[in-house]
Amino acid sequence: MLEPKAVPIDGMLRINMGPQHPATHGVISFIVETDGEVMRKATADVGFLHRGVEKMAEITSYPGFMPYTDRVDYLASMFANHGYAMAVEKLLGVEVPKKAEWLRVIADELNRIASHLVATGTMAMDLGAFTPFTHWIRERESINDFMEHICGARLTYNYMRVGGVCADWPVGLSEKILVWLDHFEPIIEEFNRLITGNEIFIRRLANVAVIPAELAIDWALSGPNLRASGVPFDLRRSEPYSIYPELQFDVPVGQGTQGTVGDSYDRFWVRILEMRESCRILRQLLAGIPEGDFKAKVARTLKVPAGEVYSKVESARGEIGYFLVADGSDRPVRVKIRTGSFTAVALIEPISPGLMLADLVAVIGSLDIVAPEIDR
Amino acid sequence: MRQLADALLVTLLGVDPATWPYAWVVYGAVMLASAALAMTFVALFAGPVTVVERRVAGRMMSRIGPNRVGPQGVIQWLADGLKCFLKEDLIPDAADRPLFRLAPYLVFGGMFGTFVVLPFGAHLVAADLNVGVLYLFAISSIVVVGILAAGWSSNSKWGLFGAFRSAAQIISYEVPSALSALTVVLFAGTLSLQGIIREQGGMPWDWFVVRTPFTFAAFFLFFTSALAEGNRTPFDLPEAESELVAGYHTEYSGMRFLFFLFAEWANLWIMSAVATACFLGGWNIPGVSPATIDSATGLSFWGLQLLSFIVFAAKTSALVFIVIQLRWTLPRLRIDQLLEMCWKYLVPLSFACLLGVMIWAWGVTVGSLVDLGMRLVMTCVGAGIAFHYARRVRFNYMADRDNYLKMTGKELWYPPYRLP
Amino acid sequence: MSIADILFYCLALLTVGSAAWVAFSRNIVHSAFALLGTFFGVAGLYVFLSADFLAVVQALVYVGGILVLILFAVMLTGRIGDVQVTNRSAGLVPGLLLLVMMVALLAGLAVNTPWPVSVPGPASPTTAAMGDALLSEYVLPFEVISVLLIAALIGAVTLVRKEEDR
Amino acid sequence: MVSTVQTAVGQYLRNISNAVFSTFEGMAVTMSWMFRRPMTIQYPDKIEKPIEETLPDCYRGILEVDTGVCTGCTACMKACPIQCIRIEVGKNAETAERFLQRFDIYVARCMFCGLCSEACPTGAIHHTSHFEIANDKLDNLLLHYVPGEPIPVYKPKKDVEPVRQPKGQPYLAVRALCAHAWRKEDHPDGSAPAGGGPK
Repeated sequence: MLEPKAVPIDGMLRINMGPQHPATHGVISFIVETDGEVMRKATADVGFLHRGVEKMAEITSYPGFMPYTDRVDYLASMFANHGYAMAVEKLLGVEVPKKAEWLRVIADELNRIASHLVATGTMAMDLGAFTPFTHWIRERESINDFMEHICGARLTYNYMRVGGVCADWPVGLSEKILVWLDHFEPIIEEFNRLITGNEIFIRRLANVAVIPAELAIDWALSGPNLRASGVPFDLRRSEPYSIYPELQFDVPVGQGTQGTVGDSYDRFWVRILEMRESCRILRQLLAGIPEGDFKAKVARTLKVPAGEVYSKVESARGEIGYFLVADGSDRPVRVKIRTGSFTAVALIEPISPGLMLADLVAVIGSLDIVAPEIDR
Repeated sequence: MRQLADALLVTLLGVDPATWPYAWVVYGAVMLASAALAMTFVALFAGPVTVVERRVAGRMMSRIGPNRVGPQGVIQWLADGLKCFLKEDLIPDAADRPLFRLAPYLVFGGMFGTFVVLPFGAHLVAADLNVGVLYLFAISSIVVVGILAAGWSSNSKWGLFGAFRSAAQIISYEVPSALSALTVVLFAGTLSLQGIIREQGGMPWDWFVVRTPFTFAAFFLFFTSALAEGNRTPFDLPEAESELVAGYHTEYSGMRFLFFLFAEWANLWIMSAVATACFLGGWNIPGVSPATIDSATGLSFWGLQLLSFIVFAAKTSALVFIVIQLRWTLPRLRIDQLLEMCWKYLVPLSFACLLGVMIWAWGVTVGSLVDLGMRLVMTCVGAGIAFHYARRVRFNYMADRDNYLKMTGKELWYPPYRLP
Repeated sequence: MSIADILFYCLALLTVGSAAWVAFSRNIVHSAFALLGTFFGVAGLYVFLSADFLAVVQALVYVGGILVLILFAVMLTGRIGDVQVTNRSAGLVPGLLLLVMMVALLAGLAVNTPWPVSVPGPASPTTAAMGDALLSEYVLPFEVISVLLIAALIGAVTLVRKEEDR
Repeated sequence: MVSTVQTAVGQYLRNISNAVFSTFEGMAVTMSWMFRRPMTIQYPDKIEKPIEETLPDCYRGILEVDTGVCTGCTACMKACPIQCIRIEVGKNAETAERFLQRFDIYVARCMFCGLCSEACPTGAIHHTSHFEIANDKLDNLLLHYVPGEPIPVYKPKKDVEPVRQPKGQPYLAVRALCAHAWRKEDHPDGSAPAGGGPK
């Protein structure tokens, strides 16, 4: 851990931003060296939220680890569920029923919208606009209600199971979601009128903390942050899993609409566009959910054959991957979780020099960092 | 106030104030009373407006807002104040104690000093200084000193950042705000706020804001700079909660913290009242000229005073609402953008407005055809903006109405006066 | 003693007292803040001379501009707490001697000068007259000073520009 | 040169108009919300019906056990990832009859994941829709589903439907735990609870 110092070092001021600071989105600390308002360096100091999730997997049964994956990224736990379920299924060689795949993707896309709502909303809030945030939280509340009907929980879903999902699709929910989508899509436009097009907002984000494509790839950035840098890399397209090959959707990439490709505004805008794409995907999926089982037949006590597997899904915060080593017993030997926020938070140090103190807040918001996902 | 005191003497005692030997006692009493009245007014404005702001913000965010203390939360502000009174008054160990204690009073004093020249009605003003507008800018500069004292003495880096931001901001924005206020001074030919108001009339086309396109622009420039001077969003960087925790009052608690907030809320009234007085016709009652109020006697005099106060308060409250709405609409600027906006946009534009008004005042006589035509055109422009605004509001409402009904089974319509 | 006299002495006390604080305070930041009282006291004294415009300008320029500038300078100086404010006295006796002589001189002047006492007329606004004077009789000095100030401004901007911008 | 100046002036004017128009649009949006129904509902005293009734059937609230149909298989205990269920099954040496000696759920530790209720073959352990279990004593959150005498375990018989607890009537321990929750039926006039909050 870095030693925060109170006295200025060669004309610079060293400030400890966090771990209790309104802008750091949870318990992360940034050790900021500033020259007045201009930053020389901002170093992320992570680990305040480390709970040893990966170690817990080693003392828990395979199905029993599923609720823990919810806690990896509390804003998008469906993806963590999905990735883990896929990893175990690959080792077991289980064929997931068609219907289960549909339900999984519906839940994924709903969760992607919910997560992007928080990401873009908190970003606006960090820049001082509180109203857009509450409007997004209002819409997210509807998604939470749907999730409650789908799996019985609003935040820690624990929806996916090895071989399928935990419950059948509720009767009448598809219609409800479709009606909500009719309401939500105009609300996106309203949100754009309220904040996205706002000149102050654009000024705060455009050309701020530009991440060029090469830098983003070098630092293994993924998800919307990578796509904002102009790299059309989306696991749903590039290495398709589940039923994504059958779906029609575009992969939005940063265009530099208000400044340079890969600036903070692009990271914001890509997320807004992705929400639209998710709406499109949801409409396709909800048009006809296939009949069949929602869960494949798997043994109650899972004994996973020895082997190694890496499975990854496109989370709202980039690639979330599970590296799983099994030895034939009912517990994994090692689980390593690869998360998007961890690589994103590391990138703050190289891009921070020359930014202003207020920009740091915008950068943290635009990279959409979630503390538990960094520390796990 | 002097006229008011004279009127009181004539009405109640029936003596001539010029010759009566004990007139100064009455004058002194009136001075003290007006100070007390202004203080009470500040308290009675600043308190409830916090509740109003939170309720308005709540509605704009599709929330409810505070509604538990008293019926519909109307005495929430008393509860908040009481809480702050009862809280422990913390002073950080490493703080500069005398300055730390002094700072809130400097901020409050600087704010309260402006109430000396702020008019409330036709003769309801503590002192109608003939340098009123200048006095406003002079006295409010104490606030900067107070904020610097607060930020420096609390020995916190966030506090210091906030203080420096605030000082840089207030000093810079005094330039455009003074320049744009000078446009109306040029028209009125006086620095006294009452004099400026008297030059305008009750009807919208008599107001300075529609006199020329330059004053029209100057109104918005003044309003923007006043927002910045009052540290309101989008210019609230000194206390930017997501960057500086709370800026210069990070380390304050309890009563001292309350003083800062008190000054901030009272400042809402000040900026709106000055804008109203300078640009929006002040207390002028439509159809009643200031001379009529002056010559009125007895009950009709006091009635007209009250009416003028109501007119003034209504206009000011409308501006206060807009300030509140802006706060809940806009994000916050960055410090370099803030200064850029001041020096690259507001200052040149307000200079241009000043120049334009100079030429206009020199070339066009008041009451000529050009003057009246321009007033008519600018009034139509203002009305057109208001109409277009209403249309956009309706558009936003209609975009969601049917979908909302289908989604929830409830009507979307929920009038503002209905309290949830 | 009328109310006006009491007010006058209060203001005088404020001016002199805070000036003394400026001089004797061991903390340079406190000294800077104490200037606030001096400036406002002086502004108040101007009011007694029925120079209302000057009083307000005094407050505007000195408090709003110069004091804040001084505060900026003082606060932005590193390790301001360690600065030794008072110099070591270079000879107590000569200093005392000088002081006594100065006081005697000033007192003598004060006593011997025939102060013309004018009966103060009713306070009249000075703003309009001042504006007229500035733009008619003294328009040349006024403009010359403006040009000087602009030159100073441009000079300051040139001086603080970064190396790479040149 | 002229074109550069033209572009710069154009940009300057564009910046001003962008700022003005985007602020205008934003204000139109916030203003329109002054006429729209707020999403927030004053909880709990302004809700139309008890919140439990509005929750879906699959809602994962506090766990309850219908000991009448519990087979004592301890599948739930094994499925629980955090060991918050404790079951002790005793056996009568003479009659070889098994009975539940202890069935405890430590609600304070439970993370409401639902793995236990999925594992249960008879549906004896299942989630209710109750969730307001705030309590001033941690011990109260340890629920004993076998409060007194041991309960004989349920043996599934063919063609005989087991007698289950009626739906919507949670086990006494759960109800006692949720007794703090403010309920609409206790306040038919819709009045706010005294003291401004749930009692």
